[in-house]
Amino acid sequence: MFKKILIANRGEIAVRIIRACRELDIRTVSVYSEADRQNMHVRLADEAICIGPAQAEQSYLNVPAILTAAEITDSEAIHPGYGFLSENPQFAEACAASGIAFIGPSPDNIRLGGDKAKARQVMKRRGVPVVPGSDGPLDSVAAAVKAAKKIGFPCIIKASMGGGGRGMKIVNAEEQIEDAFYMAQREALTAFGSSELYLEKYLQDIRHIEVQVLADTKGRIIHLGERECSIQRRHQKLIEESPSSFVSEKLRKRLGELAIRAARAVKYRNIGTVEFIVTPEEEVYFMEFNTRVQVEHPVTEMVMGVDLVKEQILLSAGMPITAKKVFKPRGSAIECRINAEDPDRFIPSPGKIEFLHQPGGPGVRVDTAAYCGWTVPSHYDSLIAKLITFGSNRQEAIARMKRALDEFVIEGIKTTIPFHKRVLENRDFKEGRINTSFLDRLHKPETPTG
Amino acid sequence: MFKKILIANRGEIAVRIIRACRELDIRTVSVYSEADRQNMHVRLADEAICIGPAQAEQSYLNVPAILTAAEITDSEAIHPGYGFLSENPQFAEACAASGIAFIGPSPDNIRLGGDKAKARQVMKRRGVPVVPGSDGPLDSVAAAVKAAKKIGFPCIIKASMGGGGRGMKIVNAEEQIEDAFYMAQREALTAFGSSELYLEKYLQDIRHIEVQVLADTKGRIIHLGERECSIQRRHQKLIEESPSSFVSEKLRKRLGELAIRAARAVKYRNIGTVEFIVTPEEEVYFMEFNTRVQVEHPVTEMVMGVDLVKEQILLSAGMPITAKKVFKPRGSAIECRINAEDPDRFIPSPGKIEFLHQPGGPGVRVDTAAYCGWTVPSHYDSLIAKLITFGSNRQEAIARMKRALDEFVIEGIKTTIPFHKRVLENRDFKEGRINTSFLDRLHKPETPTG
Amino acid sequence: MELEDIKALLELLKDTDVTEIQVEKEGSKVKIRRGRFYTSVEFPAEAPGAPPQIKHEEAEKDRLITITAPLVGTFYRAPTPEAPSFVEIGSFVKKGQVLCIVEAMKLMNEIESEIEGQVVKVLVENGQPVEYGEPLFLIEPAVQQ
Amino acid sequence: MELEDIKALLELLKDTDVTEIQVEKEGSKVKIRRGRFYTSVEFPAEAPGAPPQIKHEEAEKDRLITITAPLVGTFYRAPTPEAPSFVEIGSFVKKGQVLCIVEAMKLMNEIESEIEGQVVKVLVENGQPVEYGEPLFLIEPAVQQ
Repeated sequence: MFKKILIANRGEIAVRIIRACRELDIRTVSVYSEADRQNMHVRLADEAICIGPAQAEQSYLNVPAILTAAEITDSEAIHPGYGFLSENPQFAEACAASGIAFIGPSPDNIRLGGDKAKARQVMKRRGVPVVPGSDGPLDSVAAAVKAAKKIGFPCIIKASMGGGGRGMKIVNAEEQIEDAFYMAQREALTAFGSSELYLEKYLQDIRHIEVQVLADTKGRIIHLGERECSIQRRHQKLIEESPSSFVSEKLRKRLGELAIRAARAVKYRNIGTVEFIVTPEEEVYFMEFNTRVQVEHPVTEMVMGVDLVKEQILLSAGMPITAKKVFKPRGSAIECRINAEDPDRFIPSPGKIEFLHQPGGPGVRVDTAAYCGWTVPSHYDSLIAKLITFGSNRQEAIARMKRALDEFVIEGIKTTIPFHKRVLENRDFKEGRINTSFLDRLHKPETPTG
Repeated sequence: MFKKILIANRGEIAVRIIRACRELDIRTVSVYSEADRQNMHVRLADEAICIGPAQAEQSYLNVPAILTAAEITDSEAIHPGYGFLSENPQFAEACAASGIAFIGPSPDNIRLGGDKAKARQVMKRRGVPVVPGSDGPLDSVAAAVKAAKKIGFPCIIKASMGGGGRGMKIVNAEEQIEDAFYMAQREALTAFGSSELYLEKYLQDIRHIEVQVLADTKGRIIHLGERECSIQRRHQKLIEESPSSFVSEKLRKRLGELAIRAARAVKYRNIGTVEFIVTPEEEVYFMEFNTRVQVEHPVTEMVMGVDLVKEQILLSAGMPITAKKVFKPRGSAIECRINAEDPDRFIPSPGKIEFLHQPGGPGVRVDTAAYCGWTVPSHYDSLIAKLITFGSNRQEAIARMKRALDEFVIEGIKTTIPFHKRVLENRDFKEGRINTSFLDRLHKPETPTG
Repeated sequence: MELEDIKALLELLKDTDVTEIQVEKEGSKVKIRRGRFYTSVEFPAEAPGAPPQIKHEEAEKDRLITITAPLVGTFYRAPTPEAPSFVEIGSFVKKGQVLCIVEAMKLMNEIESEIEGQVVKVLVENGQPVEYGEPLFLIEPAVQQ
Repeated sequence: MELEDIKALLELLKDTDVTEIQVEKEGSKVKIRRGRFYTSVEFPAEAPGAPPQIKHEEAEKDRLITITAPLVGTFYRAPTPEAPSFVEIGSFVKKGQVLCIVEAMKLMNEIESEIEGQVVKVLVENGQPVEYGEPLFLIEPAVQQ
């Protein structure tokens, strides 16, 4: 096993990884930018090294600085968390070249996860259904028109290397394709450094459901059930659950089988997430493969009684998934992402947390790097806490989330706590009638949502 | 179901009950003394009423004030928590006379729970083994000598109405009995208002293991496994676990059967706890019946995935234990009681909490009424927080407890956190070699405990 | 903030035209107003978000006496619904005179005046629940009481 | 912000027509209004438990320049183990002169002096790891630099 791990991240996920390491008796090294000197991850680690100024490009994305920090601290492995360098295959390769273990899958796994167009092709070939669309990248407007006509409108043009909603254009008719194509190309080039595009059928009223997989170096692959991630604002998840109230036992079995097939198709190793689109008719389409720990991993942990970050570290150290590891689900879990944002317009609200009081009691988990007196810097992601509740069923998990949100006191900055309270009071949400356009409906007052 | 419940308690257990009520959509009324005006339970309740000055006799033990508070707020039920009026049969009767539901068992159940000598007789008659001793109360020194000679030395003379280690005298030979008898009588009269005594064999190297039972008004009784409570200082529990690492499947079955037999013997209704003495040879003896929610109830909740306080409220409202309620244990849980006390000499340390930061992350639960800026009053119990961790096994629960204790920051007062860290580092504790004299051994430096 | 500091602060203000000063330090608060205003010293600062302390009527507290509820119950101004109130605003009361009843556990507890004086204010409506320590009446003590 | 400071502040205002002044210093706040306004002084306590900021050498910071590590790495005072150090205490250095090497990713990064002056202190041992922004040398700038 590793004796010392460097954590190339910040915020709640860095704290999450430190906690796993402490429980595994592994020493930790935190790296930090000048803006994060007072951060919790700096205070909780055994060692901490400043690696650059506030700008992420010069600190948390600074590969030479991070590898040097690992070398001078004799760290045997680097955990990249999520975001930053976690899905950068060059970084994973650079770690290997420096003789440092990268806690994650192989560079090839990461590369395929990032190339949406190629991943589609691989999955389709291996019998994992993908959304009807172009066979591969589109080399011209003509190719886009041809593909669109074949599958029917509306379609969506996407960047092969894309993510987070950028470089996506919906087209409802043939005459819109040319403009959309060139705009998407420009956006994709700017955002992802590649103008490669592909095209898919644009599906509406869908759910975003993902399956957690674990794969060891011996090739054993298991799944740990699904997460419901349909509550999104501009492709950013805000509330996640496990299990999904929509998924029947039959559908769960199919999702699990497809996820394992997808992982096997790419010879996946480590923990990963297979994201699916599920239609109201229970049609399932592969969407993408996430090759890192997810923000929403705690809901799976609560239901399965597993520590995914520990599992990830053990898998990266070459440990097998033992036969003893048969995880049985129990109850229901829900996660609300608490962002330092205005809860109405989602405008970031950095600043000093003047007072903080965390909720507690049965079934309540708080993952945060915030503390009373900490100043949330303006340079990074606005996620400051994840509030997770567990209940014997979905109703109890929701009731608990409501009372925990009521107990949560964060003063000095604005947070999304009031937003979550609104969602939890919504009748459609309570009854499980959700899909990826739920928030659009929520914000239209005329919709009869109780 | 009740629409409004008055909570006749303070501190963490009052907050615990408010949380259960909020999740059940029941309104809450807190009562408080003048010393507790700034308390968390006052802030979290829907209504709060000051019932008297700081002295518990005039506030939290003031039956007319509490019943009047229930009446003027139209509360339908009173939850007594633990301590204070929770084991006072007259209070339960007064509630009934006022038409207010008492959340707990019948006055008769409570009365028997309080009368240790009588409970021994009842249990013995119903086939629940009790520690060898006198058949009933001792009416003279001569009776004590006779009983002691029959069962052999060492013996312990106890107060029938006793508890908490007071009114107990160990005797090693016949000539010690007379002095011990009269001293115990005096202490018992002062502490419990009754000089009645009984005598038992004094057992050493024993474990204190208790079983949680649930009984509905239809007479269905189930048990939710055991709690290991052997880590005690002067009969005060400090660390509790579930399950006990000492208890085999066979012993667990026997403990569960005996607990249900004990509950049936007294026609028990509501939640309750049957406390047993277990010897190294796995001999089991009934010790006492606790007729309220226990401080250590969370370890059972974590392992069983149940909310015991909600179950208690539902049982008190006449709801049956449904067939669906088959609770299956998973993993291991441990609780450390964080007291506002000097960690070496256990001297109370009331005062202002200048800074508070709670631990979080997977498997960590904090039950507390403390907050940053709160002043711990000197009038009441020193328990200010319960830290509970869950793990897939005992080792993980302990590792998690260690890292959570490291994360817990309480400044301004002294707490027992350093004490708990010492215990958790002890090799005997880690390997499960514990009994009720563990702490005496821990504090003797010559003992080889690693 | 010790008395020494307050004294020093008062001294400082003597030769200025400052009419009001507020100092907060380490959880204590001093507020001083000069001229026709009053001086008040508050200890300590509230914990953030803490419920407010029951405030005394600042301006009147020097001369008025507050009669508080000695137990939890229901406040009644008269012995029966039909009877006249024990006291009205302006009533002169003697020490030991009944001011009101607080009903608890079906018992009518007569609340007596601790002092001789004039009823200035009745702070609770007839029939309302009151908690322990809740102010019921303000009484202006008779001179040389 | 002590009484001394408040006094000085009040003194300053005496002969002015300023009606309001606000001064913030090291976490404490003074607000003074004159005439019909009021004066207030606030001392917000620091967040308890916050880790201390890295303190600059107060006494020296006026005249000495600190050379900090521009990247994470290992600090070397000489180009090779056998070679003499680039600079010693007392050395006069020119702007652009190499002071040391910080090795990162097997690359030797020469760290040059930003100013002309005299080396007063070497803050890191040869061969030690340094983090970004870590002070390496104190240099007393040459006059009229």
